[in-house]
Amino acid sequence: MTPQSPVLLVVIPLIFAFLTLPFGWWRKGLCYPITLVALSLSFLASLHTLHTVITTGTIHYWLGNWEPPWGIEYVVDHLNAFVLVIVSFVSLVVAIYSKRSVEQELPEKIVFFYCVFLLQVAGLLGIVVTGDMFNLYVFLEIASLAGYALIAIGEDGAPFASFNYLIFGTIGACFYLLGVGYLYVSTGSLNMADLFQILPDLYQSKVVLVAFAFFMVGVGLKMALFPLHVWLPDAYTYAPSTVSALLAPLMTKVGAYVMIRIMFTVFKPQFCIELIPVTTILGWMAAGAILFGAVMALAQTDLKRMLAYILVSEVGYIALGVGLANRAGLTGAILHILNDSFMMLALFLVVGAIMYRSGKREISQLRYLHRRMPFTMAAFVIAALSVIGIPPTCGFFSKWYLILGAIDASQWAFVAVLLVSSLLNVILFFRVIEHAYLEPDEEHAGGGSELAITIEEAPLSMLVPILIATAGIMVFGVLSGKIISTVIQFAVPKCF
Amino acid sequence: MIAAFDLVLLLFVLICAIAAISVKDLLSAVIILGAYSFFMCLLWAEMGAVDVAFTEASVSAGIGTVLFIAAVSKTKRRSKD
Amino acid sequence: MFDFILSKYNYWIYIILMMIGFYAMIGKKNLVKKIIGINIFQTAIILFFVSTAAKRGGTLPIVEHAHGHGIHHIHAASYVNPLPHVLMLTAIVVMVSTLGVALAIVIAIYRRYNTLEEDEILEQRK
Amino acid sequence: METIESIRPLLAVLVTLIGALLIVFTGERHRNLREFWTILVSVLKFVIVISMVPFVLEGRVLEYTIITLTQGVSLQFRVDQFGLFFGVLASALWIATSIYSIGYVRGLNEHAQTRYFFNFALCLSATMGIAFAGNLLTLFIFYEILTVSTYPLVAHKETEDAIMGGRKYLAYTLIAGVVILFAIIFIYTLTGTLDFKPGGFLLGRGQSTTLIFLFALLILGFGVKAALMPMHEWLPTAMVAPTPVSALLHAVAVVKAGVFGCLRIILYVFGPELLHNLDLWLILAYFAAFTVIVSGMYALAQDNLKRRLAFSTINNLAIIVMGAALLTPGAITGSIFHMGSHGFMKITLFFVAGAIYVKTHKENISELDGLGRQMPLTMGAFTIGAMGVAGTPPICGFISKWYLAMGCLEAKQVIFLLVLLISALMDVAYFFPIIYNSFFKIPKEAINPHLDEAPAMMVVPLVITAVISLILGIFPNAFFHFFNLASTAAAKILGGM
Repeated sequence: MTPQSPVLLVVIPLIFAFLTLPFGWWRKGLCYPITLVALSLSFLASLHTLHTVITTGTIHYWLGNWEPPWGIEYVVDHLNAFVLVIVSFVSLVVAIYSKRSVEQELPEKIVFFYCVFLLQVAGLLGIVVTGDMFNLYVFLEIASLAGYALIAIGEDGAPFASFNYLIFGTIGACFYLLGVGYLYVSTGSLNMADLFQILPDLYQSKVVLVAFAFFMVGVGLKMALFPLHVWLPDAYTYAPSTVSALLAPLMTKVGAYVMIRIMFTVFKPQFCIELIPVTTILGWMAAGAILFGAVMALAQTDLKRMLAYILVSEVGYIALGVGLANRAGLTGAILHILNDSFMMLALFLVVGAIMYRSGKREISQLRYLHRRMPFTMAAFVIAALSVIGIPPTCGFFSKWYLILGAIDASQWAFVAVLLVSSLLNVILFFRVIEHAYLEPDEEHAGGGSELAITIEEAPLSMLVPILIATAGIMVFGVLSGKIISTVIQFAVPKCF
Repeated sequence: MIAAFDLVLLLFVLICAIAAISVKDLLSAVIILGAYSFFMCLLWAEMGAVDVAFTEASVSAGIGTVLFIAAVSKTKRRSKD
Repeated sequence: MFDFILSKYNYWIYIILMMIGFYAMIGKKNLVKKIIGINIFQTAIILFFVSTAAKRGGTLPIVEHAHGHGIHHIHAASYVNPLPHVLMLTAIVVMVSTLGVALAIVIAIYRRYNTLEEDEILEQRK
Repeated sequence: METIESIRPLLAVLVTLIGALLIVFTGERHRNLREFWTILVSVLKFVIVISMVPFVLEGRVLEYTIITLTQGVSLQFRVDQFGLFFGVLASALWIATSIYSIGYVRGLNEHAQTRYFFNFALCLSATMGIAFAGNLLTLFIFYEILTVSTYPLVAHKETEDAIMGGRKYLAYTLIAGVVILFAIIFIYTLTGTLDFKPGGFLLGRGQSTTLIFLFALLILGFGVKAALMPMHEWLPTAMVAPTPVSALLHAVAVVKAGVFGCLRIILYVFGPELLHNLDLWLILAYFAAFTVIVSGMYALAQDNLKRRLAFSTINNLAIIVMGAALLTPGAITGSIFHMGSHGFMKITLFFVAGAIYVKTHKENISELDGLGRQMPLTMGAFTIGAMGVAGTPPICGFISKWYLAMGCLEAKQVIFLLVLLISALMDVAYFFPIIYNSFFKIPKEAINPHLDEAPAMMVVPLVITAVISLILGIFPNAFFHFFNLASTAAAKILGGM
């Protein structure tokens, strides 16, 4: 008997999304608990899925009991089970956080917000769980459409930023769809496992090559891989804080997941490495992303915008790991999907909390913040250290594997990029930390006089998620070896 | 599939597409887009995809045009390009 | 050569349509025009899918007298492939949803900037 | 070599970590309770560390593995003689420093005291981790924690200078961290292991050019904290920190961690045999000797007392590295022992500088005339420390320098003996005027002729450290078997040869 959890974890948020409408119409306050229930159930289902995968191996779930390759199949192996748990957990944490922030920023749109929020999560989970190329497109569009809508309800610049995102996102999705079409024309199948079997005979075919190119461009647009990232900074800067906290950790990571899935389990690694030098190109693009993101982030004065550029650079790390195309590199990439989700989660949650309390997010306006919001700022520091890559936070360990992979592959340029980016991140974050912590005012230099600044910590429903995310950063750092030996080493495609 | 009919329809589709993006009046552009969708679904019906044609006719040419007209009427009709 | 081009005419048209849509999405300044571009782009892809399914002399994929008249010989070759059609039904729905969201965003933009021209909006945001 | 599973090293690290948390949550409102935590934790830690001494002296190794970090490398503590030596040194001096700190911050009514004590505790936790780390990765993890947790201490005053000092410190140490990380990963790809082994584990792995390259990277990386000469610039700048921090930075935690790292690299990663094969030892020794001479000359030129002490520190650290690079039993024993003796002597000197600052707000050497009459205890301690650093018997500095000199002869490198002697002369040259002026010179302006010492919380620690450095000079094995630890460590390293 196959467990039902793979399908449940998508269906639950989907059903609850529509439940929020009537219940929200009746009582606005009900939306929040409904969302929490849905996401908790979904999280439990994903945990169960991961557990089943670890104990019994890959799950094949036939939707409506239609046998693949005719029916849609949900295949959950170690890789997607891992990403599923991340997605469902991060969205649960963001949902807990959302209450106060949404009440403040979007008081009239609460019902709408939670409905679309759940749709978004359902879409993201669906992308990860499915084993069918076209089904993936549908979920990709569900997630993206929800994303456009969520971003558009943000502050002043949001609709326009969201519109730009929509244009680029649609191009990406259309390219992906074209890729599916070309692949279907040449193979007659849409099932990933099936394609994996059929495709090797057709690697010389131009149609397959074109399909692959379309996939890479489409997914690259969705995951905001440099130079296809142009929509990202605006969109994530102007989105409501909760939305950026949901999309920044997840949307790009799910995109990265799709890339890994297509490159290595739909196509064979040999195809991407030997037949056409995709991985090399990807590696260079990623190196560009890392440096470009960091340098652009240096030029920003707005904290949230700076984080958005850092996200561009973080996506580069994952892509670099994939581009290295060896075991250590991929381990690093997959580990970074986890680590970066939590780092970005923590950072964007912190920015949201700061904006909730003070309405400010210019870096120069952060003075005295460590006295007003000591816990929030402590969380920020830990997340920052993790992005920089200071052990024992989790960011260090993904860097460890990435550098290991780069040395294994003798790609010295990439090693240099990884190392230099660490230093750039130091400048980036210590600029903020200096502003928030140090007070070079005369009355403080050596004197004991304390300004009358009272603690105005973020409300508990925001602080707890922040602390959870921060704890995650520390715990995953220490446990990284364990995570790799139980999950990730099986998630890395077999042939490495 | 009748090649001549096919070609004529494709030609219409092409003309409508070009017209839709070059007309300066947005309402006209939207109406032309409706026509484009309609020709498109004729083409599909002729190619054997009757179900797609029906959906296109009702959803895209129908609802889509309505949505467009609603949006245009709430905003501006004139466009600079 | 000419035969080759002619025999694949709907693929050529689909590529031309796609380019028209793409141009409108990127090149046009008016936001509604951009959305029209999206629409054309997506229908072009649907045209491509439908064309892959179509066959000369193929008929609708409905098996006649399937019930009660014994076993018929079903010549798969004489039907058009129904699977792309099914996929495209979903794609059309996705297309219209995108359209809806995009138009809603455009209305929100109009409320804020009182214009639909991209250059004027960028001018105002400075 | 017998290995015992023991949780003690972990406890030694954790106790300060918990202490740090207690300090934060107690906060500014209950100052006495907060300070009580500091003292309690420092004493507890010392007890835990000392309790490991008997096992280690018997030649056993205490080991505790927390978790596997990556294939073949664990987050692992392994306490051997060398590590324990450093651990004992740091934990013993922390008690003195924390008592002194309390006197200092209260005497000056410093701001942000909670942050100060929190970071102090964090630093010590990291130092302990460095001391007991069983492999390079564990060492590196704690090394980086140390870097980051020291930053707020350097920038503590929050003046423009302090912030610049903090930035400079971060820039130097984090760049070094990146270099080290690269080298560590490279070594990992070569060998698949990172566990320290007396006598080194790299022998026979990789090409010699690669190894030379790696050695250079690692020494450059760890050399930043050890303030070897072209990379020393951050140390004098970091003197803007409060004096107990300088004491901690320059006598115990940070710079010693750098030296400790260098020695681990030289003796436990590369090992004497490999260094001999690659002819790297002589280059390193010359490199260090250069620092010894140049830093001594810099020290002579300083008028600010703390800056002069900083250059003296650079000088002594280079001597330690030079000794280790000579790779003879005497030199290694001497250099390890010098880590300890220099720690006690230099912390005394910094304590004195702080006491003078708290009492008189004087920072420059030219202003110290006649101070000996006002603060005889303080200046007496300074005399002991300064003479010790110069290598006068019967203070502990003499013993380490004696062994270092023996080591130079064993290695048949008389030039380094000369370097040692010159540096001793320079020590005398830059310390003696201070001592002479403070006791015998008649001050230009009237000075308080009465006894007027700094608060007891400050004077007691500095007297104690001075006395200990005296006792260690007479009985090198007193208290914690320092000398035995150093000499057995040296024997074990060379036993691998």
